[in-house]
Amino acid sequence: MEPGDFVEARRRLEAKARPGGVKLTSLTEAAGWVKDGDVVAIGGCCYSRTPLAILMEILRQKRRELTLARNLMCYEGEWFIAAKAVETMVSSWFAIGLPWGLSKVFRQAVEGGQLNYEEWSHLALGLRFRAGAMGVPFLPSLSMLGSDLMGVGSAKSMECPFTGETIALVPALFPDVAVLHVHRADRLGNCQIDGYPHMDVDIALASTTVLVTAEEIVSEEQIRSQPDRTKIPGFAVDALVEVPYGAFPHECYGLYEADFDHFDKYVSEGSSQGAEGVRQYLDRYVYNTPDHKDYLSLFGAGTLERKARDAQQLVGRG
Amino acid sequence: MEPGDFVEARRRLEAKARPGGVKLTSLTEAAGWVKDGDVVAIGGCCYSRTPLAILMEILRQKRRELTLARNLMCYEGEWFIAAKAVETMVSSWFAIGLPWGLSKVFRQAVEGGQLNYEEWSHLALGLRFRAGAMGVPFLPSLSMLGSDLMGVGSAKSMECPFTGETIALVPALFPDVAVLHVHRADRLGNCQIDGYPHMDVDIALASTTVLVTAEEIVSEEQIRSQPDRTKIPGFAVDALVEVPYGAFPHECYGLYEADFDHFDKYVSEGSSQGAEGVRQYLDRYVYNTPDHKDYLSLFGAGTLERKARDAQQLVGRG
Amino acid sequence: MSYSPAELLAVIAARQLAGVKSVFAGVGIPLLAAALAQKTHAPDLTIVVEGGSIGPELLPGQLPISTNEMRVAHRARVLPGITDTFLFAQRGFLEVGFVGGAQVDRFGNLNSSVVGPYNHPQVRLPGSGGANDIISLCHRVMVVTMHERRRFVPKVDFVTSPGFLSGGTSRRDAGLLFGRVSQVVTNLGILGFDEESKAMRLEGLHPGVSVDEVVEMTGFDLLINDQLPITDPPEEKELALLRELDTERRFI
Amino acid sequence: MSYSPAELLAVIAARQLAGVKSVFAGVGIPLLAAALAQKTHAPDLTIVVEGGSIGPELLPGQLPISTNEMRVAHRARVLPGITDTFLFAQRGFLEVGFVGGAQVDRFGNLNSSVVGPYNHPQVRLPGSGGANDIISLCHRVMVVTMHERRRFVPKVDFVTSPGFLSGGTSRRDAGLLFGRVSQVVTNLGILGFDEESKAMRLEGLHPGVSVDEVVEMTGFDLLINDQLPITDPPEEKELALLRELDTERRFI
Repeated sequence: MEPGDFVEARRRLEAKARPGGVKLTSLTEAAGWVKDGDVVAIGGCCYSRTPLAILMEILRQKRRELTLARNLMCYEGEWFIAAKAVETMVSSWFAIGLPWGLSKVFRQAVEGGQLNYEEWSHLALGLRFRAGAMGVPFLPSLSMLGSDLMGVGSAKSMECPFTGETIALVPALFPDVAVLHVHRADRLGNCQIDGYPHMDVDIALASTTVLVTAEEIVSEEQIRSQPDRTKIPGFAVDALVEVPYGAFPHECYGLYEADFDHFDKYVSEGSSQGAEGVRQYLDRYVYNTPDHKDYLSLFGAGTLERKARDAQQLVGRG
Repeated sequence: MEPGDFVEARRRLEAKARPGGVKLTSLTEAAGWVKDGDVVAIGGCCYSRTPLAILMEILRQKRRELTLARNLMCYEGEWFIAAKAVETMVSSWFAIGLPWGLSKVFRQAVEGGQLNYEEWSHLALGLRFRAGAMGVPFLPSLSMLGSDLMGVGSAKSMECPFTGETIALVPALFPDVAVLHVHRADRLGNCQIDGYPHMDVDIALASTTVLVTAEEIVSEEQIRSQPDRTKIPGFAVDALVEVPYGAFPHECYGLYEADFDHFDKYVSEGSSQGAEGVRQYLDRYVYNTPDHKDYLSLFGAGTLERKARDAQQLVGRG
Repeated sequence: MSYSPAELLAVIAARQLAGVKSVFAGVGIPLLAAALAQKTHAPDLTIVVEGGSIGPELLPGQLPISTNEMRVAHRARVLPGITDTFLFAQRGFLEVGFVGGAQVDRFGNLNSSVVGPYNHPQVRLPGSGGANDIISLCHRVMVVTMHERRRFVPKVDFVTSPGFLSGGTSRRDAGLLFGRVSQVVTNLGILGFDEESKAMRLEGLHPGVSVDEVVEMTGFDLLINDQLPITDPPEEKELALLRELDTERRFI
Repeated sequence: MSYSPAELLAVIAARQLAGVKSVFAGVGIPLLAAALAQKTHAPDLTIVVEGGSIGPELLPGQLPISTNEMRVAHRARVLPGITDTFLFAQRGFLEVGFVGGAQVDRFGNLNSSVVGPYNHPQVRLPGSGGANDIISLCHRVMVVTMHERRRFVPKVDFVTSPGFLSGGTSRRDAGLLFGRVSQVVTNLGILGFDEESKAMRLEGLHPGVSVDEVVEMTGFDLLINDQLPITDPPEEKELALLRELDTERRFI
């Protein structure tokens, strides 16, 4: 879909007759919604609430030629590069985190011409999702004006008809698929997120198909008892899977902290050796772990529990 | 300020050096921020979370030539008309509520040419506040296109530079003052709202000066223990007053239901006689009640308690 | 079993929601119709109300009288802001909307703003509220109204809520790419619009109503279908469900 | 008392926040500087972090390493969405921002995207993140960076974050009506910009640093003020507060 094509985006939404009922399914079936060549938007931010479980399942299903869109990419981006599953990335930042420096895999892919990288400012990418969520072709902003970022994507500028000033117009991004990880949802897909919401709500509303993993499926009664905590309405969700620790070793606000020891290991044993190192990591952690429980067992129950305690302490419930 | 003048709006915000510390003050001092001729935006919606206590104080201070902006106006609009305090109203709807029919006071004021009434669609007015909150001159929408509402306000239309389609551009509204009633706030003005948030957050962020009444001032610790419930950051608030039942006899989600018996009385004894009837009501309920406690005593403690019980029942905590 | 005109309206409107998954409903008859549909022909129906309530359940005997009050939030699943609620419709999530108005014309345009000129009206009405947005943004919109000659006018004094504007492609030409007024449900019959001209057309009659009666109560030349099926009268079950909800018979 | 270059940067940056009420800070030195300012010269300072955290408190010894993690939300007062957090800056609520970059040029433009051409870079860097937004939207922005010749280039390869563009009124002409790069704080001194030409100008030196040294480490012709005050060295109290926060000396 062309950037900003709100007409086509809405037609797709109207045509798919999104189900109104129960959305519960398996990780395998949920990931099955993703087709080769799709634009996939990823929720969370950097190593927070990354929907790793479903991203791994997409890798297991060997999708190709994807476009990935995420505001700050962490090492899941390296996975898709190493797996040759991604053609284009749309983001404002790509690394693993300050202590781990530049991403070797990312550098090699872009510098070697194997990956198209479309860079936006953080706000501009957020506004692209928000424009999509609002069903409009663009949103106005001052972000990116004057910078070379105006030239590498599809942003335009115009003279404001009210003030005569120059304004940037950031085109809506309507992903084919959104993958999100949330704290809890009822079986109809009404989702609650604790802590910082990142850009998940806009991503969900902007996308044609929405796949959600939740730490916990709760009763409809529970959602109804605190409706002002519900962030994503069920009518925006296509598939829902209960996946405890579905973002691990990335963090989930209040539930578990990121496992930085594992990050160290991932970098030293994997990605510091480039794509081949990442592929070896994927063999062990993704392709040879048929489901998320097998994957988690590689970390050990002690680690999971420790990270849960750390999280409770950080949010003042320890 | 001209519609959409984001430059002037931002300059005013930068110039006023909003205080960073404690915002607590009295109703009298808070209302003192309002000057004759100001554009005042009112939070809540219809008879929900209307900041009646501070609106009454503005009336007591005899402000003149105000412009009032509110998405759905209820009978507080009649008060300002009857008090000859308002010159222009910006809204999408004006009545008291279905059972009470058209507002006689409103009809006479508009039909007699004493009140300028600028009508917007409900969404369009919401987008005007949101554009203001975002610091941009306008937001695009499909709302109002083709209708005669395009001709009565300052909306424009344009050809979308991405799709070639016709798009309505709704100009930002930057009120001079926002008056809002919330459930709780800490002394720095970090505000939490339960239940439906209406348009309060956008109104707060769009306005140059923000006056808040809260049912309860709570500790900073309490706000920090649930930061994901905080809707308005303290840096957007100028004055804060603790006013229990500050919206009564309008409702406050979960805390008290609207007192429809009083609405009946207000209409039959007051507004059904037109502006003069409303003035008599104001004499009794506003001008002769120096503070909000005196005002509440006119309703009787039994009523307040009953309405609190009704509210708890309705939100499932009864 | 006897029934009031309002009950007839609610029952007929509810039946039009068969299989529908989301409805944007105002208080009064529309909300009753949606609740009835949920219990009969549309079990997966999500009700959305403009005050910011998704999936509420009506409390029997305590029906809301505004779209912004706790009674309309009772047992809701989501309570979004008002602007966000309308944006769900703009994005395309909401299938059917309900609107009404003081005047409706032969192209389905509605007026709830002014009788007479905007700046010097003979009657200032409450205004659009969400009506303009609902008719512009939902997939399809049903006008639900009493059928009166003073209401069914050749041309509305003011287009608060755009139907097919001046007919033909004029709605599309104004930039309203989505949605349309699909039906006008009245206490006399069911009306639609001619595919080409977009002029209003009588398409069905309620029991005991004649074509002449409809023509008499309509202030403009109405197209009339060759086939005019007679509506099945409200069933006992439908009426019972309605009356269980509106125990005070506030709206029906 | 001895101190590291990073400690010097943090202390000097913190002092520039005297009396400031809100700061948009990234992790590392900027967040440490903001926290230090809060405890010394700016008691009413509200810290805002782009991951969506307003008013957090740093946990000694557990400093965040990304702007989006629980450590940066610790004891926050508000946790808004990321887009909304940047919009606070666009509206004008946030006074001072901090940015850095792999390259900075004589007009204060920053590059954190690519060394070499965008489509065939010699080095692909992480990219803007929020840097472009912060420099475009806050009232004034401080560049905090180590002073190295390879970093201080005549013209950045790519303008990720716009300083004064090509100088003069070019920033304003591009539509950036608000904000400006007010200062460049390095481990060698404090730099500003000429009011007219907007070219970078040395305005102060840190203890023990010579003008020649600054010129040597700068890859372009630097304007040099007649008066070059010498920075007061970091005080014991400032260093102690910093080291209490970063007990592991991860950033300092």
